[in-house]
Amino acid sequence: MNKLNLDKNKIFECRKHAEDIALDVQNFIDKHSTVSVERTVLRLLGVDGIDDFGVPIPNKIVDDVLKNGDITIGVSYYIASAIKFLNISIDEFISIYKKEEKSICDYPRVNKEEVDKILKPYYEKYLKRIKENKAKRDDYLNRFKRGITDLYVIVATGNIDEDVTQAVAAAKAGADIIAVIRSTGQSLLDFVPYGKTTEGFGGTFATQENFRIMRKALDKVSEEEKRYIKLVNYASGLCMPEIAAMGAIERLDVLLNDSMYGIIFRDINMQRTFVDQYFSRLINAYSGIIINTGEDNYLTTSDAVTEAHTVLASQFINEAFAKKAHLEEKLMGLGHAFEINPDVEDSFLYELAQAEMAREIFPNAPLKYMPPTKHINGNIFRAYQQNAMFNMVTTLTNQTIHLLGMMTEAIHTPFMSDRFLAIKNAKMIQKSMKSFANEIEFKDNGIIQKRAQYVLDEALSLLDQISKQGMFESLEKGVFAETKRAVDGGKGLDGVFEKSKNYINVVSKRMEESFNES
Amino acid sequence: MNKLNLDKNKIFECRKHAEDIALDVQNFIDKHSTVSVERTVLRLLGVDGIDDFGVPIPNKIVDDVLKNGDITIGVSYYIASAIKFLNISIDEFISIYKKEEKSICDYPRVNKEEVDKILKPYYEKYLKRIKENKAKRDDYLNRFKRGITDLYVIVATGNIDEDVTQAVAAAKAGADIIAVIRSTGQSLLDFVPYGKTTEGFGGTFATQENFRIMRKALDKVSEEEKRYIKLVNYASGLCMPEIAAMGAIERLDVLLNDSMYGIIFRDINMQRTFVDQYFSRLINAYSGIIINTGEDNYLTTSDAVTEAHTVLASQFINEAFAKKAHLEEKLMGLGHAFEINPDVEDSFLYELAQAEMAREIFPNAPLKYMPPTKHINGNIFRAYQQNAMFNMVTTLTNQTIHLLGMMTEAIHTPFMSDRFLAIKNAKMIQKSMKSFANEIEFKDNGIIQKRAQYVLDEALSLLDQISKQGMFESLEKGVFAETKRAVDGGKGLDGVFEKSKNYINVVSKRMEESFNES
Amino acid sequence: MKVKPYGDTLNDGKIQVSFTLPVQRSQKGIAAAKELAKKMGLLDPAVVHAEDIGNGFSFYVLYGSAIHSVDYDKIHVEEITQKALSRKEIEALIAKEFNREVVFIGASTGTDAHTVGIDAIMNMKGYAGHYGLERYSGIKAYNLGSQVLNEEFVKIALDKKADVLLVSQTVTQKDVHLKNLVELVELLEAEGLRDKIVLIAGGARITHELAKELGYDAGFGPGNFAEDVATFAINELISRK
Amino acid sequence: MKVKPYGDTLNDGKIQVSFTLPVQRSQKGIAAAKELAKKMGLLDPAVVHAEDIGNGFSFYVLYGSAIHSVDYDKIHVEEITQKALSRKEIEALIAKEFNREVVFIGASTGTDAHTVGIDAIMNMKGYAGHYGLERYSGIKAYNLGSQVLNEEFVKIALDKKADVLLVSQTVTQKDVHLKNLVELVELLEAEGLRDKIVLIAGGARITHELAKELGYDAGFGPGNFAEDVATFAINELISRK
Ligand code: B12
Ligand code: B12
Ligand SMILES: Cc1ncc(COP(=O)(O)O)c(C=O)c1O
Ligand SMILES: Cc1ncc(COP(=O)(O)O)c(C=O)c1O
Repeated sequence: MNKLNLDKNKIFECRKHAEDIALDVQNFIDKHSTVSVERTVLRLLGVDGIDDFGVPIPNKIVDDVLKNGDITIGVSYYIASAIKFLNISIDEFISIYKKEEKSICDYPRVNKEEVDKILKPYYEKYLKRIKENKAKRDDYLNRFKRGITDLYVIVATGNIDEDVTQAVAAAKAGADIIAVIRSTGQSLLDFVPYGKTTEGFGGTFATQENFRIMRKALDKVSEEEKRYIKLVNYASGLCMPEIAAMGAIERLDVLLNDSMYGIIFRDINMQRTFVDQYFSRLINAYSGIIINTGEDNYLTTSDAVTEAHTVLASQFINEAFAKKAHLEEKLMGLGHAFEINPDVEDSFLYELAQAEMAREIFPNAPLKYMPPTKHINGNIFRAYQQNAMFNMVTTLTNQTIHLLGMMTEAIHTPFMSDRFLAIKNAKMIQKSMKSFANEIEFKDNGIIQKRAQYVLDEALSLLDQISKQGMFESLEKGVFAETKRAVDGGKGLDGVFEKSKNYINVVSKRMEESFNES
Repeated sequence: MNKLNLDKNKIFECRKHAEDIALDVQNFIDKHSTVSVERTVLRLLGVDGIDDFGVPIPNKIVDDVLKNGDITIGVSYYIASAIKFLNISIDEFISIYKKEEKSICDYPRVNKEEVDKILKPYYEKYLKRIKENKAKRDDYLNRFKRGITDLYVIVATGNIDEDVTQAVAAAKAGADIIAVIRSTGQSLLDFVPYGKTTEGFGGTFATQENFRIMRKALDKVSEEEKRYIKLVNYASGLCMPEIAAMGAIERLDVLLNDSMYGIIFRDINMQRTFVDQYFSRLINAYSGIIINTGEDNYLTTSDAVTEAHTVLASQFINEAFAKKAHLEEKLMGLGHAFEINPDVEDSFLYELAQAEMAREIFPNAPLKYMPPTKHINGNIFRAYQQNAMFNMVTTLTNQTIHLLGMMTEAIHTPFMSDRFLAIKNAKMIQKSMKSFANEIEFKDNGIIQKRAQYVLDEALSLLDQISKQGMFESLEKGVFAETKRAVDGGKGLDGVFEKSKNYINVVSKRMEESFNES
Repeated sequence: MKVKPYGDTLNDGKIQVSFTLPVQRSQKGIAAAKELAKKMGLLDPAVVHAEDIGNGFSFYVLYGSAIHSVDYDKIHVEEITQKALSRKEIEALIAKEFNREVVFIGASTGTDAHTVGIDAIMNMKGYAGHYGLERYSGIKAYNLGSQVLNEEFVKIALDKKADVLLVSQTVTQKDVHLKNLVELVELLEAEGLRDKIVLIAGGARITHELAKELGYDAGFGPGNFAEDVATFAINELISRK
Repeated sequence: MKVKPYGDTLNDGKIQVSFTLPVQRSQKGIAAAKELAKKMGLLDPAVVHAEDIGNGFSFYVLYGSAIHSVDYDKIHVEEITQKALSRKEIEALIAKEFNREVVFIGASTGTDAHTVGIDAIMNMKGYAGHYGLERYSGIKAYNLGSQVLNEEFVKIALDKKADVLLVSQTVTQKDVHLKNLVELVELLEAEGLRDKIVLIAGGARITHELAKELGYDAGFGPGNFAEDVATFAINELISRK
């Protein structure tokens, strides 16, 4: 498809720059690990639950190693050594460990080869389960056909039971994807809350049990509606890989997973989250979970007309990061958004250009298209119209993951009726304009084509600049979202450490092998 | 402009058929006059006011002639004879006539030549005033520039003072045209109510005084807003030419003026209203008032997908009628509408095709484009979206007179806020999609082009059929709006009469001359 | 069971309100809007939008939590409970119970020019896939169209020996429909016709409840078709025998 | 002067309402919706739309005439009346009244990550054509960004000897903003700082009225810019001298 006359060479150059940028960061990543990476390893070995003080066991163990051992070799050593010495299973070990005062570091340490031999049965069990989940999802997707565009709505009551009620209603009303927004600030917690929760602010805590409850409910409606309802949650934050692991185990289908979002909008330390992101995306790749990236958010702090190119540049970079983590294109849910002020003359044409451009440059990616938010005000009728225009752009450009705008965007997290009306809005556009995309061509060198070409040019020179000065420095300069972040500022830096030469992460090792085999 | 690849020859043939149809009807018209035509003559001679029983003097005189004289020679004779004999002015005569029992037929009758000589000063006075109004309007239009599309809203409170309040608010909010909906059923009255009115149902009575009050208020805002606000009312009905005359005198800018609307939707006798329509449109032509035709209404009783061609056929016929009445193209506000059920797949494409087709076939006509009404329900949010889609079509096809849809269409006549939100809706589309029309081309032989071509073909064969069987018979068969009307059925037939050879209508004579001069 | 409006939590009472005030947009206008919402029983209402709409008027959108609730079990609705028969069933029933054609006369009365509604019920082609009464064997259906004055309507009812009268009213401003509907009842009573015929009203804003109040036997709003009307009318005629 | 909502006639009281009920769409549901509207003081409310929205819930749109009215003259609003000075005027005023830089510290506190609001007030480039405080000569502005815990905020206030504290709160679910705003006041009082500084809150849902209730000196919602805030703060500081 080439409605915009984009210059293939420029697109190629952009990719080239993005790869250089990602490679540079990857070199840093390969040398480091983080506390949450280590906790993730434990989780994929079957370590779960909390102690009497409510501390998650994975945190308890990793903190223990930080205090009494040498984390730079990886937590795998310690758990392997412990169960080898005690000659018991990991479950048995945990039940003792929970109560006892004894440190996990107090057992004679086994050597590198043994670590993997000892732990293999444990992680294989989980990897098997993840593969089964993947198979089950594929089976659903084969049994129930779906359209080009998935309608995506969020639930955010704070109470998982209420969330279920609303998610089911939304699914019945026609939603294809349900996202459970996290409680405000969870992304800053350096642990994952445990168990079912019914209290949250602006969202519901992401816990493995809550994942399970929602997945169960959605599987049920999926069968009823003969439509597989995908479940979304959020990985970005201080626990990226852990949530990726939990999502893999409970069969989430999509995870918001973007270190740059964490850096810019959550002030999370960049070193920490780049390292976390790699392992997190590796797990997503392994479990067939679509990632969603967050460059759309840039336009909430930057102007969508002048900074449009920063979104495209970021998409190229996120694509490159994703490739490094072995994600296939069909799992790359790159983000963009409809955020131009509607008072701007021909703004609709610019939106159309941007969306079509993204579609043509990333033809196989399940693009995540975000609705107008910044320029929505309390006039719910006006908002309903803006959302109709947004829905049109998707219908005209075949976006894949279409987040429905809410008429109450400027007011509150969605009411059930807001969501229902949003779905009806999208469906009316999809049906009444079904063939519109194939019916129209854009004028050569018209406003639309020129706009897309201009944005591509701008993105190219930005990528060029970033590749020259490096990602870390660029973020310090505030290239994205007009937000500056220091290399050693932000949250979570203390959880980053350099790997010693005999460091081992049994899980990532196994996963990387499996990708290199295939 | 040719985005649809329409066959010029077919368009030409349609026009040819329409002319034949109109010519046939015109032959009938030329032989006849009606009570309201005669009353109109009186009004343009300065006869106005009511008697003690509230009967308008024009009605009183014409009824008098019907009873005591020979109406077939025209009322001009009688008024001329009376003032000649009494040697007084028309005003003076009326003040006597109001009280006295004496019939206007009891004066020695002057001859044809004299009639015109006697009445000339009177009608010239009014024709002069009408010309002045025309000049004043032109002056406004030159002083204040306006866009391609005029936004049109209705007021319908029943109370002229309340109407003014709302009209002014609407003008300030951005409306370009204000229509004062008539009280339900006025079109069936065989007289025009007199004076200011503050009570009406579903609308406000069309009276000359109400016209004046609203025109005055709108001239005031026009100056304030530096935008000439056009005033609309409705002529169709049993008093078509009278209202045309009043509109000319009070400087209305647009009149809904369509005999077929009256026949089909008001069950007015076709002979009566065809005759009335001719004189009515002649007056409009003379006063530079745009007519609006009503074929859009067909789609409220017929299906907009299957009967779309009836609208186009009717537009051709109305164009032909208009030409006969000396209306220039720039005064032909032919009607069409956005009435396809939005649940129909690709309905938006069909609407686009229909609107673009009308635009291309009648390039110089100020097309009147009606909003969705039939498929609007009580869901005001849904309605607001449907109206946004309708607004898009106008922006994509440059319609001239754009009637704004109301989100409460299915509920009540517009509230002030409904109107405001409707204007904002249209303005957002106009601005954000400003250049969209020039930016896109329609695929050759795509759904849009094929649809337009199909509708044109259907219209052609319908016109062919009508021209063969004649207009009267066709209406009896119910070709439009699936509504059958008998040639001698409906309201007002008793007001029609055949002219005797020495019939005279001093006003139409003068007007026709002036057109034939130029 | 008590029910309350639902936003995103059971019994949160969330409600959306919008209205215009005859004042300029101002802090005072906003406060007035809030004040009104409180009087309506909304807890801490939020004025989420306030805008001038010209000529000294301003428009407000609010959200708030209603303190009110209704006892759902206590709610009683005047409803036509009998479920509609199919056309075939109705035709069979008529054949069985009457040895003649049942006469239905319908019109959109007064100044009302809306015929789509009454046509939907009566015309051959019907509406939304439901055939109209004209197509029913055993039913003689006269559709007089619109703008039929009550006097005329009653006259024709007498001439044609109507069993059932169908009155459509769409325009409701200034309650014209009420005046007009009541007038018909009075005329029929004057003629001593009222109890001889089944009198049915319908229209976009007509409810069974309202029709009953006005002295009609039944009322039908949107979503009703020929079957519904015929089922009611025929059963009513039978029960009156 | 008594004011009532306006539909198309003065004092017609017309109001639009919409809400969801936790029941299936049915005549009973519609009656319940009407019932609620009546309790809200709407005269003959009309349910103009009723639709199932899945899972046993239904959505209703109503119109009706409110019986309520408000006495417009009696309405009193907590308002910042002094009109805003221009940047130049403010800078002049500071130069005249203070022989030092006035210190403003701002942040989006608690878990709130919304910075656009506070940035609009503080950043150089400002918002909607209004420069932010960073650009004002005579003002030393520290913008701490978002997710700043109250403890940390107070600590920095002490270090930098703040004259004015600017707190932005955007997320209001479950009233997190109230808890968070009150907590700050308590901390400041504990530190004996409260009366030493001018304490100002702002955000999409913050009103001056609310801020006062919570123990702040002022509150600013949408449509306010650096000038408004600076004008208030500087005058407040002067009046306290
Ligand atoms: C079509 C239409 C017209 C057409 C009518 C053509 C015709 N021959 O019918 C035209 C263009 C002529 C027209 C004119 C006017 N209309 Co009109 N019109 C409408 C419209 C768009 C649709 C109505 C319709 O056809 N509905 C479809 C039918 C099938 O639904 P229904 O009538 O409810 O019928 C169903 C049930 O109610 C029931 N039913 C109905 N009647 C009966 C009778 C019996 C016995 C039974 C058992 C059942 C039954 O069965 C039907 C099937 O379920 C509505 C707006 C809307 N979207 O509703 C405005 C509307 C009804 N019109 C309105 C008005 C005011 C007018 C005008 C006065 C001026 C104007 N504003 O346009 C004029 C003059 C009309 C007059 N004097 O009566 C207002 C009425 C406001 C009010 N509540 O009072 C409306 C609501 C539009 C508006 N918001 O202004 N109109
Ligand atoms: C941009 C945005 C974001 C961005 C923020 C980026 C950033 N760095 O700021 C991102 C994408 C990160 C984001 C995330 C979330 N957001 Co957010 N977001 C918005 C959005 C779209 C616009 C807010 C905005 O920038 N307004 C523009 C500014 C200029 O307006 P303002 O803040 O009112 O500021 C003005 C005045 O209030 C005043 N002012 C503001 N602060 C101060 C302070 C002082 C001292 C003074 C004097 C004046 C003042 O001056 C400003 C200029 O006049 C709103 C929806 C909307 N359209 O309003 C949702 C919204 C605020 N977000 C919301 C939520 C819930 C979230 C999330 C929790 C999850 C989610 N649903 O997205 C997350 C996490 C946020 C968190 N933990 O705090 C909700 C809040 C609901 C509620 N009332 O509680 C909203 C309303 C959206 C919604 N309906 O769900 N969000
Ligand atoms: C990429 C990405 N991750 C995460 C989130 C949500 O993060 P949090 O849960 O911190 O609000 C978003 C929301 O916009 C996002 O875009
Ligand atoms: C051509 C035409 N004339 C007149 C009218 C209004 O007629 P009435 O005043 O009888 O409702 C309309 C309304 O749709 C119309 O389309």
